[in-house]
Amino acid sequence: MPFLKTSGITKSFGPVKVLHGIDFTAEAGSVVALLGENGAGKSTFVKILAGDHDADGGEILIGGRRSRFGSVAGARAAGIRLISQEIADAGTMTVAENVVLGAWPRRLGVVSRKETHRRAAESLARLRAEIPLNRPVSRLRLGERQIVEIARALAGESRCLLFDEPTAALSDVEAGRLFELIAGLREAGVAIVYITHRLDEVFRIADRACVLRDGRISLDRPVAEVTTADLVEAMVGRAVAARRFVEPAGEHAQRAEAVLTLHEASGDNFAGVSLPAVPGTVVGLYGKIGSGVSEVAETLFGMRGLAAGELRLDGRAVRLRTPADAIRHGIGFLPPDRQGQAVLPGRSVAENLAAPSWRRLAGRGGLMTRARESRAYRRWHDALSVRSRDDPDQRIGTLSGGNQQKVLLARWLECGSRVLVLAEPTRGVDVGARQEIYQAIRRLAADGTAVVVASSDYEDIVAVADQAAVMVRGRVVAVLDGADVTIDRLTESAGGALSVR
Amino acid sequence: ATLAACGGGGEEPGTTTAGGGGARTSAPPPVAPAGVAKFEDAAPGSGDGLTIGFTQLNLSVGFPQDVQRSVEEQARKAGAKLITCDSKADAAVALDCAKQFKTQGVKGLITFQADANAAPRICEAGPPVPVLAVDIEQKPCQTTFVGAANEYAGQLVGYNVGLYFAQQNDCEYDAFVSLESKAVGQVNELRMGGIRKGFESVCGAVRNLRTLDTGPGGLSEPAQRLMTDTLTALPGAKHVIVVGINEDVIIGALAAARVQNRTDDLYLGVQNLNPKNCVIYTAPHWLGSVAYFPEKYGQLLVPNLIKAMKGEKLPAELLVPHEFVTKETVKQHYPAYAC
Amino acid sequence: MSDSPVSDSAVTPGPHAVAAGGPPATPEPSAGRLPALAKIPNSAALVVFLILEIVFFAANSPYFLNWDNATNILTAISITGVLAAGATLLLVSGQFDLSVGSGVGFVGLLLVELQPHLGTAQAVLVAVAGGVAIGLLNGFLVNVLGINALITTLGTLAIFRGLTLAVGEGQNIAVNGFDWAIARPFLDLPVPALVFVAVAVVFALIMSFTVYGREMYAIGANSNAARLVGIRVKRNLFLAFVISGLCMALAGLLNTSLIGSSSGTTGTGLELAAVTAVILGGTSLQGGTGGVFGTIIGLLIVGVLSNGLTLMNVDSSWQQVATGSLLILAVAFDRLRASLLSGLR
Amino acid sequence: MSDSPVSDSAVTPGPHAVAAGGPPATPEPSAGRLPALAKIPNSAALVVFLILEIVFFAANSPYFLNWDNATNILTAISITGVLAAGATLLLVSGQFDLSVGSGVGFVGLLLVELQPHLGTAQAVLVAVAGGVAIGLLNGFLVNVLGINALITTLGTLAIFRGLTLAVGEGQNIAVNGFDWAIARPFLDLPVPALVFVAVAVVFALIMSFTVYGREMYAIGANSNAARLVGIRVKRNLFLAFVISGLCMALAGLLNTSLIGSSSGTTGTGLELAAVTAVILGGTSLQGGTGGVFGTIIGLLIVGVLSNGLTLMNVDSSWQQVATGSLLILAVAFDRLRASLLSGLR
Ligand SMILES: Nc1ncnc2c1ncn2[C@@H]1O[C@H](COP(=O)(O)OP(=O)(O)OP(=O)(O)O)[C@@H](O)[C@H]1O
Ligand SMILES: Nc1ncnc2c1ncn2[C@@H]1O[C@H](COP(=O)(O)OP(=O)(O)OP(=O)(O)O)[C@@H](O)[C@H]1O
Ligand SMILES: [Mg+2]
Ligand SMILES: [Mg+2]
Repeated sequence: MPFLKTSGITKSFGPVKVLHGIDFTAEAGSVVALLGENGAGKSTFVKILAGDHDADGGEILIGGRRSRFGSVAGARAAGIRLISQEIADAGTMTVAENVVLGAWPRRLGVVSRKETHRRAAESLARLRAEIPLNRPVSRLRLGERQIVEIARALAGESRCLLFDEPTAALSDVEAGRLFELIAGLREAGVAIVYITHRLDEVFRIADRACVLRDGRISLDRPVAEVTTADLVEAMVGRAVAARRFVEPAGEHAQRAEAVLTLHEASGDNFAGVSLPAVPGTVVGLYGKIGSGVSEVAETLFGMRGLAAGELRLDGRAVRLRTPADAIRHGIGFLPPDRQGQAVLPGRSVAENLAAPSWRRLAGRGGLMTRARESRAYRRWHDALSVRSRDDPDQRIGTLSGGNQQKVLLARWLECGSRVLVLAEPTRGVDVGARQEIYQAIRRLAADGTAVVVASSDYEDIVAVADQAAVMVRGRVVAVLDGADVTIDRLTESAGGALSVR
Repeated sequence: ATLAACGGGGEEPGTTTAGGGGARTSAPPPVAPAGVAKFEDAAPGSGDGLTIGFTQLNLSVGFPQDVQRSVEEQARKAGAKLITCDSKADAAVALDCAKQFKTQGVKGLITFQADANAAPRICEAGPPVPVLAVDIEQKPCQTTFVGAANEYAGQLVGYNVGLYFAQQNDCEYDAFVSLESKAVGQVNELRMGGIRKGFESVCGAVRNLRTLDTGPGGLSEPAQRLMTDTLTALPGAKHVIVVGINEDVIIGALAAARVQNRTDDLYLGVQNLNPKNCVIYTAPHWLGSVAYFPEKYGQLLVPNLIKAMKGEKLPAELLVPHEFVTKETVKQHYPAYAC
Repeated sequence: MSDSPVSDSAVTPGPHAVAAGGPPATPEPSAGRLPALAKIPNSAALVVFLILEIVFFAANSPYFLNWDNATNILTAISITGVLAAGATLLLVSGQFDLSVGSGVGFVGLLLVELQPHLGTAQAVLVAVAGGVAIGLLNGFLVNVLGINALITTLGTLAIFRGLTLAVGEGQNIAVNGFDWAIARPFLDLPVPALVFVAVAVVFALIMSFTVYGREMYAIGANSNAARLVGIRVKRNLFLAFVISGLCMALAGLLNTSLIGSSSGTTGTGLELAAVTAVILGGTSLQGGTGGVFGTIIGLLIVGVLSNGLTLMNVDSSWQQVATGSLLILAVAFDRLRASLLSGLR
Repeated sequence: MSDSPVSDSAVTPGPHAVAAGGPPATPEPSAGRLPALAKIPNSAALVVFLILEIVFFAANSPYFLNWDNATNILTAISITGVLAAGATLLLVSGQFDLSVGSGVGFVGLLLVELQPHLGTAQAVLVAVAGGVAIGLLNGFLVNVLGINALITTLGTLAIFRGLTLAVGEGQNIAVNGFDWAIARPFLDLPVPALVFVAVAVVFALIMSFTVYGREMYAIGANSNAARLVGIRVKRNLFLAFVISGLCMALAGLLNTSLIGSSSGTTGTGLELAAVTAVILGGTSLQGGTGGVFGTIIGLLIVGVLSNGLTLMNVDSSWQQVATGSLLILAVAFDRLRASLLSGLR
């Protein structure tokens, strides 16, 4: 008997029906990959399983017994744990406490600090993560927070783990460790549901693949019987494949002068880095998480100062004191942490998109109308295939993660920056949309924008970069050009081939 | 000594030189201003068909509450309709009250409102009807001022306290603690300044004055806290004069002394007298309280307002007969007193 | 560089195929399909509540429903209203200003103290400068020194109340020849009501239609993200505190002119009245939502209640009980609407 | 490809080439390198500030530094302190309770009104029940009906103040045979001070060492996360409001016994005093941080100041100015420490 079985689960948000009757099973000791486009309803479905949302109809059977949670506590009591897509941790509390959050070890009714630390250390050790136990999680980087979230799900008795895009913010090494852990859990008889947009991961860890499309299951087969193409087809209803969007270098790129250059720059977590952003080209900055890639990106945007070296704008040394400075100089930045650094929650999609362009959109009168924002939104809604109600007033929080990412990218497209620094531009974006984003990046370059893509996902680099710098522990260790920008060369330079992706 | 002071002519009080500290037991008692009125019940039926508007000072304090109940009772007796509005010691609210009375077409007003300088605007906003001002002047529209002679009442307290010290202790004392309420503004100044004036007329300039602000209207808890600290700063002091703007602050001061076991050291001169506040009257050195008789204000206000509404001319002032009441005399004024 | 599919890896369809590919895979309906109900603004429930209140008082007091009384209500809320407009702007960006009440007192004091010596125009200038100075001080402490706005403005609340009391010695001081606020230039509405309406309109426009207004919402929603889209967070907040200072100045002048005097306690408690109206009007303490329209409704709900109960001759203690209950009821009513609609959004 | 910075393609954009190499960067400090300074708890700056204050007053008043005066200070902060303990618990979970001041008045009124009829023990029971009832009401409105805590407790603040005034008719009502709070059973400390110390210890223990306490921090840090790990957010918050009600009851009994009477205005403004101490002590309005220790320091900073200035016979208006300035100064001092340390963490 499967550990968990659902039949006919339906769910609507207002007039929008998101799930149209989901029949799904998760067996103990097996990994099901749950796939689907952005907005397909994956997160909604696992949230229902975890008791976070209440389904409108259908039933959930746990071990054959009917249960209707509607409360997180109920689902947890049944041994179900969700590692949610958006990080949900207690920022002011320590790593150790976050790992045992909600399940504090107690002796005589008193929380035992020693035991808390022991359990936290144990859980983190299973992920082979080295994170200081006493640090408040708000001071960790995103990936580390994600690991703490996973460690929390491991602490205590769990019989079913629901992973919602756990690797989106993880480095390859960390992802590798997670996969080992998942394999171990599977051996131990845990039922695992795994949501991802990285199809290679499916073949690496999953036993079964299940695809959601338009709120229905469009494919449910053992992984051994399917190919990537099958999955993609089931997800988007047509064939899409990874490809390189870069032409051999054209005249344009060769002649252009760099607009923004890092010259022998050292700063937080990096040293001696030189990097040009040239109109018409896309420079990739590849490095595993923690390699200093994001610090370099942040430096380009004025979020960090330089300890040595300089930042040149149009050949002249400049000091960017704030992001506002950078924007004034025509630099745009898509930050890696969507919730923390980019989204304006509670505000409409149109406002979220128009934010850095407000002054321009307002024009000389200084008056900012909703209509202008809506027009800006409509310009990009279709271009980036944002899957939403197509209502500029919709709150951004009600969009799926991947679609939020598209709106945030569009924010900088609308802004029309000369230099665009994109950190992890496809984090959480589905296969189809990924290609759309790559295309948009190339189109942007073709229009003369200088683009820097700072990413820990080599697919981003391979797809769009004319030239790529590889960083390891704060230093640029390799520069690849043109046809050399391949998966193998990137991973090799970054410190050993990884077969993961 | 029985020190009731009602009449008596003589020179202006408080004008004596505030010099050394010598006792002047011969100093004349303060003179009651002219216009002291008699309390009388409203004639039944006299107010039939009349509507009276009453702007209150602040109903979260006992004194106005007593006034209100007395006015309500008298209005009932007279058969007049009474509409009340609590200004909560805020001139802006009093202004709103006046406007609402105008809207409701009242035919006579009783205004108990703290800000004398705001009175012109409040008068202007209200209906053009007879106005009785309670305790605080409401120029230019007041028909008659009714109520306390605040400064005189203060002087009575100060004079009698001074007299006590002159007779018992040759005007020797350790400190003069004045529990005030700055928030009440003018009335605070009149009452507490009056006390000082009266005291100085007997014992000369006040020494070691400690002014403590006890919050809006004078509250027990701040008085208690501040008095605790003040007593600490007066170690070993055996003669601490404590005068307060109302009974609440005296209760607070007594609570502070009680905790430090120094109730004996406080010599109390109190504004207002409510026979229920036994803590004060059973204190070892309650020198006396000046009575305002708020529970009888209605007997001045209602009958006279009705007269004015009917076109009778009233005197410019109808003053409450203040009395300095002591243990010996209290039963005369308050037969129900049982402390 | 064009979109042409030159590539070095296995490429199936061209990029155009991706962009144009297939029918849009959207389970979502178009905007038109949203029921009208869901489009009702957030403050609708409060408006309904206000109307119920008005109906109730109209039925219970013959004096309630007339123009005179309406002007009374408007005038009564006008001073709190001017402050509440500034408070709304601050609160949508996640900030507070509790010093407004003592600011009003301080401005009033400056005016009444200086007017006899400097003349009206100059005294007004200094008084306005006083209000702005409080705003500048708050802005400086919060944005430059980085002190929490609550502590800062609790601090300046105490400081300026203390100064007002110390300098004015607790006295009521009258002002002469400063009675512009009691004029009724238009529709029989007194100046304060007109000023309030004007201020409300200006703030509503600023908050809805200027970049600055948008930026304040963004800051309230996520100040970190706001910084990263180039918004000068501190500068904007600084300005908002100064604007709040201007509101104090305006409210202080209105109040002094309306009352004809000022004292040490003038303005006490206005900060709470203003914040109450703002929150009642639906602006959240966390920032990022709300607006001046809601605040006006909030002001009216409280103002109408207090007016109506006084007309009904309800004792002030019971008025307090009623006001407290109504505050809760109004928000409960709004919650009810929200939960009824939650299925629709 | 090696680490060589030589580009082998024609695309090399000259001097702007992406360059590799340079000295190896060793930016990450090891955990062991964190200086001891960074281990200082957050409240350290406030403690230093408090010490400076004590030194100042010790130098300026001969009466300041003695045990008697210390007991005065402790007694003076004890009633606010009991309320502040409850407020700390609520605030770490991101909630407020502004009704505590009128709760104290209401409890006091129940006691003094009922004691002559029911006897002391029964009256105390009813009074405590009254405080708990306020807590239950607040908890119900906030957690079951989902009304914002600020509005709810502003509402109950008004309701219970109004009830207290209406029932007590604004009179100061004395209570006899209820003077346990003036005893000094231990170390010459009066009962309120001892009660406050006990309450503070209990709250510190609850907040640091019980599951409930940790859950409250988690709720304040991120209530959504707390819910997702199975914490019964509403139940916990409900309980905290009830605890706050118990604190009102205790503070009300202490106050009545200490003063020997109760009146309609008893407890006015205590809510603000309590919240000020909590915030000054470093508990953030957003929740998730802070604690009772900080609150005690906050209470002492304000309490010592008021005591010291009174001993120095400073006029109360100037006391207000000094208190406001000190509040700001204390937090500025703490910010200074934070920014000095930020480089070290
Ligand atoms: N709280 C909400 N209110 C309204 N609509 C919502 C809400 N949450 C999700 N939706 C809508 O439900 C749909 C499914 O969202 P969901 O988050 O489940 O997608 P997903 O498959 O997880 O996508 P992604 O891969 O981008 O994370 C989307 O159209 C989204 O806009
Ligand atoms: N404010 C901080 N205080 C203490 N430690 C920090 C702080 N910020 C980052 N760290 C630690 O420094 C290490 C490096 O983090 P950092 O953010 O620099 O990584 P990164 O190179 O930017 O990674 P990514 O590319 O994923 O952004 C991590 O172990 C992190 O926990
Ligand atoms: Mg999702
Ligand atoms: Mg980083």
